[in-house]
Amino acid sequence: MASMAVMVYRYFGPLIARIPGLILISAIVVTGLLVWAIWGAAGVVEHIAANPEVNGAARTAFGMPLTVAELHAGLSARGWMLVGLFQYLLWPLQSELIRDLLGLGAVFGLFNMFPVFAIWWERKVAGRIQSRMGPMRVGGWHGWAQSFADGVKLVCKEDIVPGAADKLLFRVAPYFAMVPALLAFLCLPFGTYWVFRNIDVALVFILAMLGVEVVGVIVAGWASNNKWSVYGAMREACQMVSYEIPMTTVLLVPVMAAGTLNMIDIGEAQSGGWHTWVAFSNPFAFIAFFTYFVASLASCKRAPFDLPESESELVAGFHTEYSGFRWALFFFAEYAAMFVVSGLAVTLFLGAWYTGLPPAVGAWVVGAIGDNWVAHGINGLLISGPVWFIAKCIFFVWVQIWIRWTLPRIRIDQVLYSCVQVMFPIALIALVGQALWMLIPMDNVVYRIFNILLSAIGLIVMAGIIGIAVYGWRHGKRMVGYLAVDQLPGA
Amino acid sequence: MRNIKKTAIGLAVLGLVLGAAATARAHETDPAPAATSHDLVQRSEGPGTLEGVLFYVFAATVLGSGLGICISRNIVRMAVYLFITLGGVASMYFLLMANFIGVIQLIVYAGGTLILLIFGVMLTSKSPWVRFEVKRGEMIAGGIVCSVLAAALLTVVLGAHWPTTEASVQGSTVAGFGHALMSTYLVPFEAVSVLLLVVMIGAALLARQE
Amino acid sequence: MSTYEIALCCGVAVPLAMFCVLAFFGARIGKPASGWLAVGAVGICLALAAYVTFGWLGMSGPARAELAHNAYSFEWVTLTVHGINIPILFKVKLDSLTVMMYFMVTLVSTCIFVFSVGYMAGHSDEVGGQSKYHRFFAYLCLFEFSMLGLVISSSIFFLFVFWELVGLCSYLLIGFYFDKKFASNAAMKAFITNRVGDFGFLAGLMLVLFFLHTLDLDQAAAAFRDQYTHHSGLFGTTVSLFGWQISGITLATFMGVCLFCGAMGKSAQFPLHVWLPDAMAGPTPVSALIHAATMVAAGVYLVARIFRLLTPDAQMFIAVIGCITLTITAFIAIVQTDIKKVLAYSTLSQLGYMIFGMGVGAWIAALFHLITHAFFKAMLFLGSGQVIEGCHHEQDMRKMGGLRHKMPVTCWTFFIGVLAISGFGIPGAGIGIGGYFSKDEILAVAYERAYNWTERFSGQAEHASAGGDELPVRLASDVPDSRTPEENPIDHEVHRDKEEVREEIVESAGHHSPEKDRLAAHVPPIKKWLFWLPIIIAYVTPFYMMRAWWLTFMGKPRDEHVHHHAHESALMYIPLVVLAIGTIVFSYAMFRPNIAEAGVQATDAALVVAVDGVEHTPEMLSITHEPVERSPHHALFWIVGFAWVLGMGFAVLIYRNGFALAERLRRIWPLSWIYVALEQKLFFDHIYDTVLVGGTKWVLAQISRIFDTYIIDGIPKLRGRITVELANFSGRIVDAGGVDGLIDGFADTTQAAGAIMRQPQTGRIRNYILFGTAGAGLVLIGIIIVAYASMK
Amino acid sequence: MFHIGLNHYLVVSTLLFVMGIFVMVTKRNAIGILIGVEMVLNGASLNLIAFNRYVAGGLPHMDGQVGSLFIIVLAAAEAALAVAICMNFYKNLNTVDVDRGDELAG
Repeated sequence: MASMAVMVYRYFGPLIARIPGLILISAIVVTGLLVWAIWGAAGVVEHIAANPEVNGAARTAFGMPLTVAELHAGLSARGWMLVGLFQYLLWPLQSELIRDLLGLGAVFGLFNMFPVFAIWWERKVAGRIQSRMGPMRVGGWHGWAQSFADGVKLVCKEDIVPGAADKLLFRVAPYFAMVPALLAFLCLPFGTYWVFRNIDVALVFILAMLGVEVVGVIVAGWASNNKWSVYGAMREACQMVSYEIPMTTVLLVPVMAAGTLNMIDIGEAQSGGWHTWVAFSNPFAFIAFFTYFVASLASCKRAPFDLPESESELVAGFHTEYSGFRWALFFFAEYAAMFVVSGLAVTLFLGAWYTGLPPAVGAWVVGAIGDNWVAHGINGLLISGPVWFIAKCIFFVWVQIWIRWTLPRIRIDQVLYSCVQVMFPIALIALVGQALWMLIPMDNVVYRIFNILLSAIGLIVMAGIIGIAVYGWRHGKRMVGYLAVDQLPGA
Repeated sequence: MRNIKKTAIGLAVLGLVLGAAATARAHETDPAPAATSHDLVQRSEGPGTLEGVLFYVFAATVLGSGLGICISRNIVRMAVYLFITLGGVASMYFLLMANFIGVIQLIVYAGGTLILLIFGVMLTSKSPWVRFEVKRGEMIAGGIVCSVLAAALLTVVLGAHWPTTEASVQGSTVAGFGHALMSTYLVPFEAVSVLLLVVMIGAALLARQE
Repeated sequence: MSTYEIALCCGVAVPLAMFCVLAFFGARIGKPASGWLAVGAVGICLALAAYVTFGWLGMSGPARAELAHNAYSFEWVTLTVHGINIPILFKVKLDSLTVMMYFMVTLVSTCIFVFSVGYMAGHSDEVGGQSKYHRFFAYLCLFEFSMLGLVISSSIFFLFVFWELVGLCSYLLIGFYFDKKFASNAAMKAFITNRVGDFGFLAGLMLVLFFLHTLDLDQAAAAFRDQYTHHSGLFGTTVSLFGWQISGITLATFMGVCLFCGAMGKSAQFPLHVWLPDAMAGPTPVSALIHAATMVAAGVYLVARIFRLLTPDAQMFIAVIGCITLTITAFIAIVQTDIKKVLAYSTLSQLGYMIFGMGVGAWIAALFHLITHAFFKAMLFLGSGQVIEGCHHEQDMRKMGGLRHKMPVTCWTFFIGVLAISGFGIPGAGIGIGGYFSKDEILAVAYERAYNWTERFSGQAEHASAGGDELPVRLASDVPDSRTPEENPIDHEVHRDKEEVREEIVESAGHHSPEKDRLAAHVPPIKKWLFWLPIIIAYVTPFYMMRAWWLTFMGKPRDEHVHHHAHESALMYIPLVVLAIGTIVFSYAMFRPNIAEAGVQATDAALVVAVDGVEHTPEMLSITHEPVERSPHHALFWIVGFAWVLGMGFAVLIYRNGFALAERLRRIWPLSWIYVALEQKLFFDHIYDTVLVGGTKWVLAQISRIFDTYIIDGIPKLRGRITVELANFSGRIVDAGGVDGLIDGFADTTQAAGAIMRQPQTGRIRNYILFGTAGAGLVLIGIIIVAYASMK
Repeated sequence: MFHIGLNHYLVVSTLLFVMGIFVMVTKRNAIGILIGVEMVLNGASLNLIAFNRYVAGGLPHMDGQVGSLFIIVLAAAEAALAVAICMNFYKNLNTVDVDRGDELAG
């Protein structure tokens, strides 16, 4: 026993000594995910919020007044008590501080887990596009643990700081890149009741965080005291500063449509089925959506706008000199930013956390099953919920990946040209058009016609994507084989 | 010296993280229609302690990074400290229930102006570490003058009796802001927009390559 | 804001916008284009004016009054005089007079703009290789803007502002050929002369502001009436000046005269009339638009607006001034050989008629004459411009003659103008044009005032003077009802409808009523010569106009060269035709009745009387079926009825073949002297030059001479003497050593001081900031110390 | 101790302001001076916001906030121009050391 302890200490001690951060993170992650699992189960939060006795005291899953008494009231009002477990799990939640910490942990957990997933996912997608399999080994099924393995490797790597670098800034820069992305997560709503901080200027706050993230990159590029890095940093600087303009301008379209900067309200405004989504409400919003998506590609420096880290010209650009954990932080930031911009696209344009189904379906379900927690759970799963939000975000992240592995990189002058002379005018047109469009009354014929037309298009697109996906799923292997046979050189 | 910088950085990062949490408490707005000004008020009778703690944290952030700016000789480091200062000030805005201003401060100052500054540094520095030493005498003179000024100002500030009144209603400041901008301050608003255009053209004119 | 006000304001704004466009981009827009742009702008004005006018004509009395009553007023700024807040309201003056003036101005100026496109086309307007063409139209647009603003402004303040603006435009346009000396001189002369008048106007403005506590015309009139009734305010005060006690009524008279001074300057009345003939140095369209049709008439318009602030003495003053002006200028016009000068003097004479009409209380007639005169005088000027343009800038009538073949349209439109100004008409049938109605109506009123006055107001004058503080009737053609002065005349108007007004006019004209009897106490009959001088001029006017026309167009060409080149262009004679139509038909049917209708309310005067020269309903002056006995001529049938025949006939007799006969007449003894006197414009310019300019120069010269001799020269002399004395006294003690030492000491000190002083001037911005901060800190500390010390 | 009043914020903004002046005075780099200016501006606008919250009484009085918004906007404009000027300075003198631009020295 003792020798085993000694052995454990001897072998794992250095590891532990080097990676306390990882342990902390994983602890928080596990806790947060656990809480999410419990709370997400069967949409208990929706259930409580919809419950007359509590009458709306429970606003958000985290951070808001939600006493155990209320929970008891809510649960027992339905004669539904998982005696013990729920109480003991919910007991600490009466302290706001603990609730905040849990919420923070959960968000932080998502913030950490998502890149781990997304990197693996990107590698798989890239493999598919290049007709390979991608990572297959680690962890068995399709190498799902690949990213975890990478993470461990990165953490264990030596943390190199070049001699000529500005050491302080070099060390600090990755945090500057990562912290804003995390902060953006804090205001990102996953559902009507699923937001850590529901502030009135959430949208602008998230935009600000996406903008601030650049500082980290620039400082990193500068501090590594390496020409290529500086080039990357400068490209990043001008690209970000210029692409924020069309992005923000375009985001004003849904803001005008909903009349608020509060993400929750904007999302709620689109609760009435897919035809009430902003992107389908009028042609200008439709344009605006695509404009925003391109701008968001640029703002989280994904291809074809990934000039700051273009491998072929400047060796990995601003993070040439980085390695190990700090390098990983940059990637955490980048993938988190991808998620955030997709989340913005989803929340503002494509009916936030709502499935396309009109709410009548949910009402029908409740009517059919009866007003109990099962019904509410199913209702939540059918109509709205964090699951759908995350699914949509992942879809858009997948589109970003797809674009990255499809399109070639463009030159810096083309980047700026396309920003200033193409996207900014389009953004302005969309803005003014939306402003004019809002003069048309909702029941006007023109309005209806465009709405129906666009939502039909949207429906067709969604159905097509799903159909293609299903087809690909069913014929996946054969396609790969087929491609491999014909397309590979020397065939 | 080095310790001061380290503390500054540490405080700064901490401050930024908690700055988000400090968009806390008082001024969350309600998604649900059940939200009335009643429970806004009820929630907004502030948690004094937390606000106090956060204030001190942010004050430490701002002043520490400001000190960093004063001390450091490397221009880029100064820019980074300035970044932290801006973040801290923005967090103070959040504490002061000026969400919108805080966010604007972040997006315009930290996201725009500061990057512009660093950009300028990168374009105008020959050697990686540009540092022009000033004479000790100047340092001392500046220090004396500034401390005298600070003493005087603080005397005034702490000596004066401000007619303070607590904020009555606290909620979303955005709507009121828009109204103020579009009604009372319309003319300055337009003037500023024109000025921005002028500045854009002027800057392009000044910085263009012959 | 009703659509009419909006339309009027737009009509004012459009030329301003066009002025900006032309001022900034005119040079780029180019030569013909900018002119046509201006024409377009003024065309828009005309369209708006037509919209307003015809809408207005279609409205009934109450509707008009309602509209005027609900006029939108915008408080521009609030003055505080003696703690009383006096808001200066910007408000569109909405009554028939404004509408008519507006329409007239826009119509005339449209014609003139079109004309001037053609006129300026042939001009070499290059100065230093830079074209002034666009500038000309820019000025014209500016003038259009200011004139229309003048017409619609209902506050004396804005009236004054636009007043100055039109003065400025006149200055700019007179001096349009500023590269020629005489033009710039004329411009300066006009401007300075106007300054004299405007100073008076400003003084009057101050008096109004000070005593009546308002600048709005209607409120001012109401306040005036009120103070008169209660012997308060203006009428209550007595100013003691060098021991003289100046009573309130005298102050009121002074106020009226001061306000009239503005009119005196702008519409060139007797003492200040000298600028107008020189103003002909400007381009002819300018003379037509500004110095004949609109701006100079603005003086009359001003008098019409301030009519309710006048006292009998002030009115008499106005009448006298007008009478003198119309007399002397008409005589001067006889001997002029420059065609534009003739027209200029005839303009002066006609303006004199208008002012005179205002003076004798012929409010309606004067304004009516203003309108008709605007039409035919603009036409005459344009005709002369056509002639001048055709004859290659030859203005001397001695070189013209026989142009009727070369420019027929011009010839006959000019002739229509001549007929109009000389009051052509058949008195029996009551058919006539222009002056036949307007001028003769003025004369008729003068006749009433001179002879029939006591008959019209028979009886209890002395009783009236006893109860003089009661409210007199405001207008011979007004309903004699018992109105309280406090209530606003406007909302009194609301209840009255046009037909009523007419009936009242009909029934109350020329009959007795107690108000009129009291009125007789205030307004005495005028002197006989005030009536007879205009009558004589009514004979002189046709003479010189016919002379001008005949010498220009009839007879044999006197200068082959000029005659050979003469031509006329459609662009320039189409406006002439339009104005001719305006002269013959347009004016009477529309303008006269509406002006009368405006007069009912606008002459609501407390002290003076406005007489409707025609004792019948307004529309009876329209061309169609006019009962004879109703025309103004029934009294003057033999007096002026055939003036035009005699005058024109006489002119034809004398000038039928050129100047030959005139030359011979001129040598006869008394005529020769008169001729010289008249040719020298009665020596006004000489007198002004000698007395005013020379006197000023002399005084200044004396002062500067004294200053020079006794101060500039005196000090050095004194110092020199002292120095010499000292040197003699101290001998060689304070010699080289002392002096040199002193000099060196100075030098060293300076150098050392400089060396010290230049230390802070490091040229480093940081140090400057440091010094600034230190200064701020020190000041702050000082403040704190003082504060704490005071707290102790 | 933990109850925060107006004075706390005023002290912070004052110190920030003074630090800004110190930076302006003691940095020879043009951009450094610009940074000092930004600090001064921040101090001022923090002052405005604090007064808006504690003296004007928060909502619905927006004067202080609007003022500081204008400060931010103008600061952005000023920074843009200043950087442009720095580049010209650099183009002319091949340095951004403001002490080299002392042609005005007496």
